[in-house]
Order: sequence, then C-alpha cells, then structure tokens
Amino acid sequence: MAEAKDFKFIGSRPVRPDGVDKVTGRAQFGADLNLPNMLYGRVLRSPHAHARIKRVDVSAALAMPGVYAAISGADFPGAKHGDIGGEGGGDVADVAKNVMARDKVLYHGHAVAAVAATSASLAEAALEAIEVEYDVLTPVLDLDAAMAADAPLVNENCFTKNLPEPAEKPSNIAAVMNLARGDVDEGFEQADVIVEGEYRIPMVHQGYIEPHACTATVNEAGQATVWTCTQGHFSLRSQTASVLDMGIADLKFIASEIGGGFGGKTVIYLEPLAVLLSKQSQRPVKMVMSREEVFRASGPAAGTHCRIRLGAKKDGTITAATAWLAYEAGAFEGAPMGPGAMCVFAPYDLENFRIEGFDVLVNKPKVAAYRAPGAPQAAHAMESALDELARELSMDPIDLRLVNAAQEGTQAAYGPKFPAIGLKECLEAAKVHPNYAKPVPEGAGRGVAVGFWFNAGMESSAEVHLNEDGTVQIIEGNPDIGGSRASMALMAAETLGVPYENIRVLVGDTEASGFSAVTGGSRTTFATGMAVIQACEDVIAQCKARAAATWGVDEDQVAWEDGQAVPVPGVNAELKPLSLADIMKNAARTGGPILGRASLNARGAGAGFSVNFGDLKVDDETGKVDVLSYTAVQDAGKAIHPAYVEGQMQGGAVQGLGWALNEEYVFDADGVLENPGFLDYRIPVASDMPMIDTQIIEVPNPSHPYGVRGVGETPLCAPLAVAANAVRDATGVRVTDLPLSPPKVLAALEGA
Amino acid sequence: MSKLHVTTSINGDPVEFLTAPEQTLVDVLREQLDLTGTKEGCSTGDCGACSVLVDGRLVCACLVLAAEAEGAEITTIEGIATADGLHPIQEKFLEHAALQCGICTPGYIVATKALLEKHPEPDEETIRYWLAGNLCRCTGYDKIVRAVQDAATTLAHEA
Amino acid sequence: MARVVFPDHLLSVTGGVREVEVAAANVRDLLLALEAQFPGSEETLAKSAIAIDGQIHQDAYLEPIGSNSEIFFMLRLEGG
Amino acid sequence: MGSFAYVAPKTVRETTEKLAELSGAGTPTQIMAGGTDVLVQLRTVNRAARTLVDIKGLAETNRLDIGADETYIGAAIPSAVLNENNDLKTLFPGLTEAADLIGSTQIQGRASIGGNLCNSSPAGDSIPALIANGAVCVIAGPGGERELAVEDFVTGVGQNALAADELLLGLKLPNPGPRTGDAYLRFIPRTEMDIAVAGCGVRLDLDEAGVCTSARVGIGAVAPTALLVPAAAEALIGTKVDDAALAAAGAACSEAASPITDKRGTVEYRTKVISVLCRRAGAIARDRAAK
Repeated sequence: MAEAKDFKFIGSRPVRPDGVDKVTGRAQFGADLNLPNMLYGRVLRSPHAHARIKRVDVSAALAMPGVYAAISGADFPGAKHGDIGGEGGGDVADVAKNVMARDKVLYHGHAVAAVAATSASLAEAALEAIEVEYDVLTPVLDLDAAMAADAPLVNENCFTKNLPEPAEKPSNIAAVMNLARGDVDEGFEQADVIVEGEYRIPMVHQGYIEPHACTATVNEAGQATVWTCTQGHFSLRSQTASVLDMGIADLKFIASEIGGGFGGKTVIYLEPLAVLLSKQSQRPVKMVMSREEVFRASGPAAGTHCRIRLGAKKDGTITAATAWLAYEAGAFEGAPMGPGAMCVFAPYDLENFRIEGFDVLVNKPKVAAYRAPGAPQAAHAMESALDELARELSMDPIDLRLVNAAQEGTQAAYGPKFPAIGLKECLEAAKVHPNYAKPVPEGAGRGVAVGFWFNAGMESSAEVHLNEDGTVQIIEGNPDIGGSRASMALMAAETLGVPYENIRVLVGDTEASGFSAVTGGSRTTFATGMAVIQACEDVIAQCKARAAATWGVDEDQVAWEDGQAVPVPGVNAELKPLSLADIMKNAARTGGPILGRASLNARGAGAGFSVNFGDLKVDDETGKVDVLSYTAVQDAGKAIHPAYVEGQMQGGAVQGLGWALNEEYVFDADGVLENPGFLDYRIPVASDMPMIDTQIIEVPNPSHPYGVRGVGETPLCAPLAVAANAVRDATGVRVTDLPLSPPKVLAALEGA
Repeated sequence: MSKLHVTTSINGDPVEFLTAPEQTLVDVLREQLDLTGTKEGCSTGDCGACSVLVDGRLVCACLVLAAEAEGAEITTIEGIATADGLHPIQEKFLEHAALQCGICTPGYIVATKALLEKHPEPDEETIRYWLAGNLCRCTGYDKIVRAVQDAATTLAHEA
Repeated sequence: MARVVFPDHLLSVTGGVREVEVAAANVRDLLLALEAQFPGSEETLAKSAIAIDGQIHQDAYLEPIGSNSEIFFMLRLEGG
Repeated sequence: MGSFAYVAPKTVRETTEKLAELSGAGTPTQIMAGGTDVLVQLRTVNRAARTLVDIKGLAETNRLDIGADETYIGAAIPSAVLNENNDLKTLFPGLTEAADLIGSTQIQGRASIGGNLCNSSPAGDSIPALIANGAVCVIAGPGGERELAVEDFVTGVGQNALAADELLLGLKLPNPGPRTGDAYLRFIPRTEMDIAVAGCGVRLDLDEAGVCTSARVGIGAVAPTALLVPAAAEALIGTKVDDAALAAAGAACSEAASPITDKRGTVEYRTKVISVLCRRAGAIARDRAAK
C-alpha cells in the first residue's frame, strides 16, 4: 500500500525527455520516413455502402508504367476464425475482411484493392485502371431500422449471440447482453418519483490530427519491417501476422511517434496492405491515408440509441433503474455495448436494475475504441436522466449523486464489490469548488455530470540498464502519446533515488523490448509504470549485491537510500555510501553490466471517477451554444506528472464538448459520408473554448506501488451530459439528442 | 509533364528544386527536401499542421504551390531554433506541457512566432482567434494558450 | 466455499445456472471444477475477465481464491 | 488526361493574351490568386489537369488606392494585408470584417476578396459585404477593361460573368459619406473555420436627424448566389433604423432567400437566421453611421 509519504520526484513537472525533438520538428511520425527505392501505395475504395463483389481485376493497373504491385482480396490467405489477439477487437476473419473486402463491400470507402507505384500520382492514376464489378445491395444505415426483424441484412450469416435460445434467423443484431439485480418492478413501486429519457447520438470520430501512415519493406527472405504510427506496435504485429498468416518472427514493427490515437490506432488498416505490396514489388512501400480516407475508412465511435428509466424516493435514493442501450457496430460485430452496459450505472449503489445492450450491424465503417469505448454514450443518457431526476426532486445535482454514489464495498452494477475508489471525494471537492460557488452568468446554464471508466492492467515489459557513468536507460514497449516517457522516468527516479535528468526512456520496437499491450485503456502509467518500478527494484538488488561484494559484507547488511548503497545500522559505519556511478565504475570487477528487467500482467487497475461541471450560454435567436467555463475534478490515485494528468482531463473535456456540440457523421441516403473533412466535421478550435479548470483528487490505488490509477479515458465520459444539462438549465428545454447543433437547439426552443 | 525549376530560400539557406506544376509546397518540403518537421493533417487548409512562413506571412504549406516559392523566403519549424538553442516559444511549450502527441506542435510554434511578431503582448482572445486555424485534439488548448502568454512575456522582457 | 456468480451472457455455458459455491485454491482449480460441473465451459470461462473480491483480472490463472471469496465472471475489457 | 501547367504573367496584357491563347487552344485554364479555394478543389472535388494562371504578380491586382470618393482594391490582395490597413478598416469596417472571417489566419495570409468573389460560392463571405457597399468589378480582357456591378458578377453556383479570356483586376467601392456605416455578420456553428450557414452585409447612410437616407443589404448562403435585397433596404430608408424597421428588413431578407438544406443547415433554419443576422448587422451599421 503506497503510504502517503511525500515523494522526491513524483508529483513534479519536469520537461519530458523526448520534448526537444517534438518542438523542433525532428521527431519522426508515421509519414515522415523516406527510404531509397520507395514506392507509394494507394487504396481503391468502394463507391457503394453495400454490394457483392463479382469481379476485381488489377491486371490493367499492374501493366501501367511505374506500377510495381497491385493486390485485392484474392491476395490474402483465407481468413480463419478465432480471436485476433491484442486489442483489435473481434474476430480475425472480420478484421481481415475490414482490411480488404473479399466477397462483399460493407461500407462506402471499404478497401477493395491497392497498388504501389513510383509516385503517389501514378498510384492514383493506376487505381482508375482497376476493374471492379459490383452487385449493388440496399444499405442498412439507421440503427433502429437495422434492428427491425425484416431489415435488409448486412451479414447473412450473423446470428444473434447470447440469446437465451440459439437464434434461428440471421439478424443485424450481432449480440445482446443483460445485466440485472434485484426486483426492478418492486423498485419502481416504491419510487416517489419516476423519470424517463430517450437519447440518440450519431457516429463520431476520434479526430486525431495525424492520418494513419506506415511504411513496409520485405526482404528476399520474406522478413518484413513495418514503421507505423500506432498505439500498440506489438498488437498490430500480431494482428498483421494473423491476417497474413505470417510467423510473428518475420514481422518487425517499429512504432514511430504517434500523432494522436484515442483508441483509433489500436487496429490495423494499412499495415497488411503495405507488407503485401512490398512483398510483391520487393521495394519499400509507403502508405498514408488522406484525411477523407481517415473519416470514411478508419474506426469511428459507435452511434447509439439509449433509453433510461429511474425511480427514486423523495430523499433522492434511487429505488429502480433500467437502461436499454443500442450501439452501432458498423460493418462487423464488435460495438462497445458490453463496456457501455457495464458503465451506465457503475458510479451508483443500486439495489434494483436491469440493463439490456445490443451490438447492431449497419453499413458504416467498423467502429473502434474511442477513449472509454461505449461509456461516454451511456453516461450521456444516465447523467441526463439524473439531471431530470434532480429537477423533479428539486435537489442540487451533486447532492443527488452523493446520495447514490458508489464507494468502497459497494456492489458494482457490473458485478464485484468496489475496492477503494474516489467518487465521493470528487463529488465533495466539486461541491466546494470556487467555480461551483460562482453564480451562473445571465443567459447561461450549468450542467453537472459524473464520468467513470474501469481502467485496464494487461501485459507490460520493461528493462532498466545502467550506463557506465551510472546514468539510466529505460527500454519499454508503449508508444508515448501523452507524455508517458516523462512518467516512466519520474517513477524510475523515485524508485532508484537518482535525478530525473539522468534518465532516458526508449520506446523499443518489437525486437528491442519485451511484449507490451497497447497504449490505451488508461493503462500505460499504471501497468508499464509497474514494470519499470519492478525493473528498477531488480537493479537495486543487483547494486546491493555489488556493494556487499565491494565491502566484503553480506547482502542483507546493505540498504538502499537516496540512490546509494549504504551499510545497514550496526555494520561498519565508516563504509562510504556507493552511488550508481561508484558501483558502475567497479561493475566490470564485481560481475559486469547491470541490467534490471521485469515483465508482468498488471493486477488491480484502479477505477477512475470524475465529476465535471460547466456553464454554457445559448443564443436563443440562433440556437448557438457557447462554453463560458468548464471545471473537471478527477481521481488520479497519484498524479505522477500532474501537468500531463491535467492535459488528459483538459483534452478529454474539449473532445467531449466537441462531441456534444458540433461533431457528427452526416450520411446521405446511399450511406456516403457527406462531411469527411475538418471543414464540415467540426472539432472544437482554440477560439471555441475557455480555459479548462482542473482539480486532481488523489485516493491512492492500493494495488500500485505509488497509488497510480489510469486517467486517460475517464475525461471523455462526463462532458457530453455536462453540455446537455447546461443547455437544459439555460433554456428550460431538454434536448435529448446530440449534437446540440444550432438548428436542433433553435427548433427545440421554438417547439417549447 | 515538364517540371518547373524553383529557386528559393528555406530557413536562410538558398535551395533549388524541381517540382510538378500542381505539387504543393508541403509535398516538396516533406518528400523531396526531407524537411519532415512540417506535418500534413488534412491537405485542405483546415488543420494548420503544415503552417510555415512565406515572406514572413503565416500560411498553410498545403495551399501554396511549390512553384509559388520562387524567389520567396520560407521559414519552417526547422528554422525556429538557432545555434544558441531553442527559441523561447519552444521552451515555453515544453515547460507548460503544451503538447502531448506533438503532431500539431510544429505548426503551433511557427504560428505563435508569427503572432508574437505582430502582437507582442496578445490577450487570451487574440491568441485563441489567431491560433483557431491550428487544430489540436489532445490538449484542449488550455496549456497552449498559457505557453504562448508566457513566451510573450519572456520575449517582451528580452526585447 | 467461494461464491461464484455468472453474468447473463455466460448462462449459455452453465446451463442457465447463475450462481454456484465452489471450493478452489486458485483460478486454475476453479475452472477445472466448473468444467466438471458444466462440461465445455472452460474454454469460454478462461477467456472471460474474472473479479475476485473486487479485483478484476483479465487473464487470471494462479490467483489465489479464499474460502469465502466472492467471484464474478465478467466481459473481457478493452480500452481506447 | 492532359497535364498541369503553371504560369505567372507579369502584366495584364501578357495575362489576357495568355488566357486568349489557352482558351483558343481549348486548354482547361484556372486563374488563381491566393489559391486557398482553387487548391482545395484541386485536391477534392475537381482534380482535372489544367493550366493555373497566377495573377499575384500584376500591379493592378495588388494596387490598393483610397481616393477622395472611391477606393480601388486589387483582386489579389490577401485579406490579412487588407486588415493591416487601418484607413481601409475605418472606411469599410464591414467589408474588412467579412474578409477577416474567411478561414483561419493562415488562410487570410493568402485568400483574397477577388478570389472569394471569383470562386462564386453561394456562401462566399466577402460577397454580401461587397454587394452592400455597392462594389463595381473592374474586368480586363483582350479588348480592354469593362466594369460590372458586383451583384451581377456572380451568375450561379460557382459561375460568374468572366469570359474565358478575362480576369478580375479589382473592385471599386464608393467611399462612405460622413454618416455612413457598414457591417457584415455571418452565422457559423463554431467561432472560426466554418463556411457561412448564412451571411448578411448592410450599408446605410443617415442624415443629421439619424434618419436613414439610403441603404443596401446583401445576403449570402441562402440562395444559389449572394443577393441584393432592395426590399430590405426600403424597410430601413426613411426610418431611424429602430427595432421595427430592422425587423421588417430582416423579414424582407427571409422573404428574398431561397435556401437549401445541406450538411451545414436546413431551409427553415437559414430562413430564420438570415433575418436575425440582418437585424443585428443593421443595428451595428446604424451605430457606426451615427458615430
């Protein structure tokens, strides 16, 4: 248990060890690699949202001058079933068919063929020479329509999983899920007040500024090296190996710096194509998605249709709660309805509840994770309903949540009892926060909401090498999206007791570092940090042994304090303490280089709670919503580098506000995305936002040496409902659907 | 398709290159001159990751034809730091953790340099509207604005 | 005897049984015991996440189980 | 597929001759100034090869001339440059505001009013403001120059009155009187970076008693082209431009609008918001005139 001792390095705000390269333009991102003899790859994408492929002929393209490779679905090994491994989500066959269509195209933009040529323009021209014959089918685009019994089928062999009786008829509902406890009807009987709400959210995108990009080169022995911008090069390597039926040893994945991912870069899109094109041409192949391709054909977040019903006593105690949560999966099953169903009531101590989740196929891109996948949509519904409940009971929204808040020992809605968690502390802190005391400005409204995510553990490896002068090199396998190299160096400095400036951190490729799961699931600082700490402890053990050898004493007579080996009290006091530098000076004679290592499957990831509130103003003549102020309170367990914890809270808040106010996929009747660009897919710009005030709460996670909880995903969960509740407070009208776009808000105001 | 010969200056060094008429400046910088510090997020002038200075004027390199660089003075992120170290703007972005993934940072630093040359002590609104063309998805903009304010104060003292 | 609870979506492998009591020293023994009681269940249960007295484990195998532990099988979690 | 070419003539004569030669040979041609519309379209909706004729090198397209009663603005001057000219901003606050709204700082470093007008998008921000200010287009062709009122310049979505061998040199605007005010407002969902859902430019003159003696109202993004709305002007003339008059002018704008529903806005929404913008822009123009 991390006693609340004051730390020497942890909690400080040093400059990140990789910072200089990022502010000078030297840092290499996915598209920054140019190799001699390199070809440029381009993908031919389906012009139909739903069609059978009758024939694909790339021969004319291959015959064009400057074109050295051309592939289609036929060039891929037969896709076999089984879990894809890593976090790609879903079945190998599905991921393989999403990387390149085989018998059917299932969304507009679905990859059908690809070429590699000596220039991008030649490759573009070659795409036009590829002949494809389609048998166009009716697309299924609307979530509710897709769930209807007679809906056209996205996949004729999709039978709903987890039904009490095996399904006889194929359906677009790929899976259902139920969680229940107690007697809901009884609970509603006892309720003094009942509120209900129905909420719809369209498909949105993570919006990372760097398009997917990779370069692959395959040598004559069939060994491939792939540079790619990814959240997890190990996971992408195993996915590529499955899809191409290659041995993992023949695939070396090098993670470039990554220009944002938020869950969307945990899945393969271009990598297998680049490897095949390079194998066919025996030349390096670089593939970079255009922004339009990123919107049409990467992994957006699921659109949803949710219904919530809550019953409560006059004192606010919730006696019954039901949730009906339908999630778009896109072209292949795998919508995050499971996590969504497990999160919807998780922050609350409920006796009687029933949750139904639906994973529904539609002819849209296959969804991928987006920061606490499934939770923001569910939280928007629940926290909006809670806001209405607070109004019915004329209770302060924070007080209503305090009455029902989960705490240590609460039986979570998703099953187990909670260990130590910080929701109540966050609610109490928000209640007394100076911004909460400030009056709501004229014409504005205030919204409050709670966010929750489980946070993941999973596998990590780390090595800590001592250089000859006692400085420290960390090697670990997690791409650094949000400053994690700095956190690793801080945890190593704290454990070893040596200055942060003496520590360098390398994100090793798949040949240089041990296996590590993705940078995602808010796990990196928690799990990889734990491996770095254990590797440092391994180094300390070896240093103590070296000191014992140097002093001629037993190892247990040596202690480690403030970065030095010191004799334990009672042992010969004049022995001079030995620093890392001293020990390394003598290392050759006492046993050679010193290298600590650790690999683990991190246990005990601590749940992350947040409470957000914000004041938003509505122009009642145009329906436009402006954010005046925003405050995020979140439990980080222990903030290793507070600036980057604040950064996660601020970035998540603004992504959430963008999701709430302006972001949506607009499809036409044929399933073609109408706004595949940053002009009309409107993410917040600098002038849209106020400063985002943050307060970090620290309820230590007992399972981490320094009390760390993941912080990366919880920030996205609350803002959607904060915006919806603030607009309700400002206008007196509840707009249940997102985004709260000016036309929708104005129509609601005029309808009221 | 005959290429055009362009003579220009990049970060103070004379540079010559051949370009196709429709090729953009960002394309030539990144794919021919290996100046990959200028990033490409959208190629339609909506994200600002490819911000450069052309004759001191802040522009998107994806919306400038490489041919238009003829006789111009181009400044890219690679030209901001000098032999005696990082520019104060670069230092403040690091100090304030005003970047997380860093893909937007080169564009932000060039845009901030242009801002502070025109508005030495900008208020928050001026900073946010000037930088509205630089999209960032990780930070939520808060620490970027604070880093720019701090850089302005530092530069004002040095001036 | 530890109390073991199955969520709805796993009832198909336990023949509709929602809760059982099982004596097991660790997860490995638990899965073997459940396989004996519900033939064919091991493959699915081994892939599920499992919470032991509040701690969620993705790939549990050797984790100890107390005499009155509370065990919940759960959906495998992913992150973004 | 033909191939791309890029030419940067130095004089008007050289340009019109080149345009005539290219159009005579049937070579697809596109004039560009800042290129912030041209290059985006080149990458997305219209990738066909063509000869790009860059007119940024001509004196006439870069000349900014504030005369006694008339101002000439070169077609290729970037809006950032216009907004650094304080005299221009004092004379035409509405027009320079419109220019300042076109895209980001980076876009304004290149984008010109002439380019915005020649792109002839229904939602072009400068066009309603140019119409309100009674701008006149100065067009050069092989046969010499001609002039055309800006409200007649745009003829359809993405179409204008330029012949294949003509180019827009610049715009002439009558200078404001002592008690003239102009303003431009647009509606966008964010605070920056969007294409106008609706836009309205108002210019009016007041007499000493604050009564409106003349007015011009231009609206954008609510019809295939930006429109001059005489009825809105009449609703202001003879009044003190009070709320009632502004409301009538707003209603006239809604009446004149024939918007579409697209990913940026619905018919109902645009019809409502154009009247709000007219009211608000009219009030700003009135206050500027009264100053």
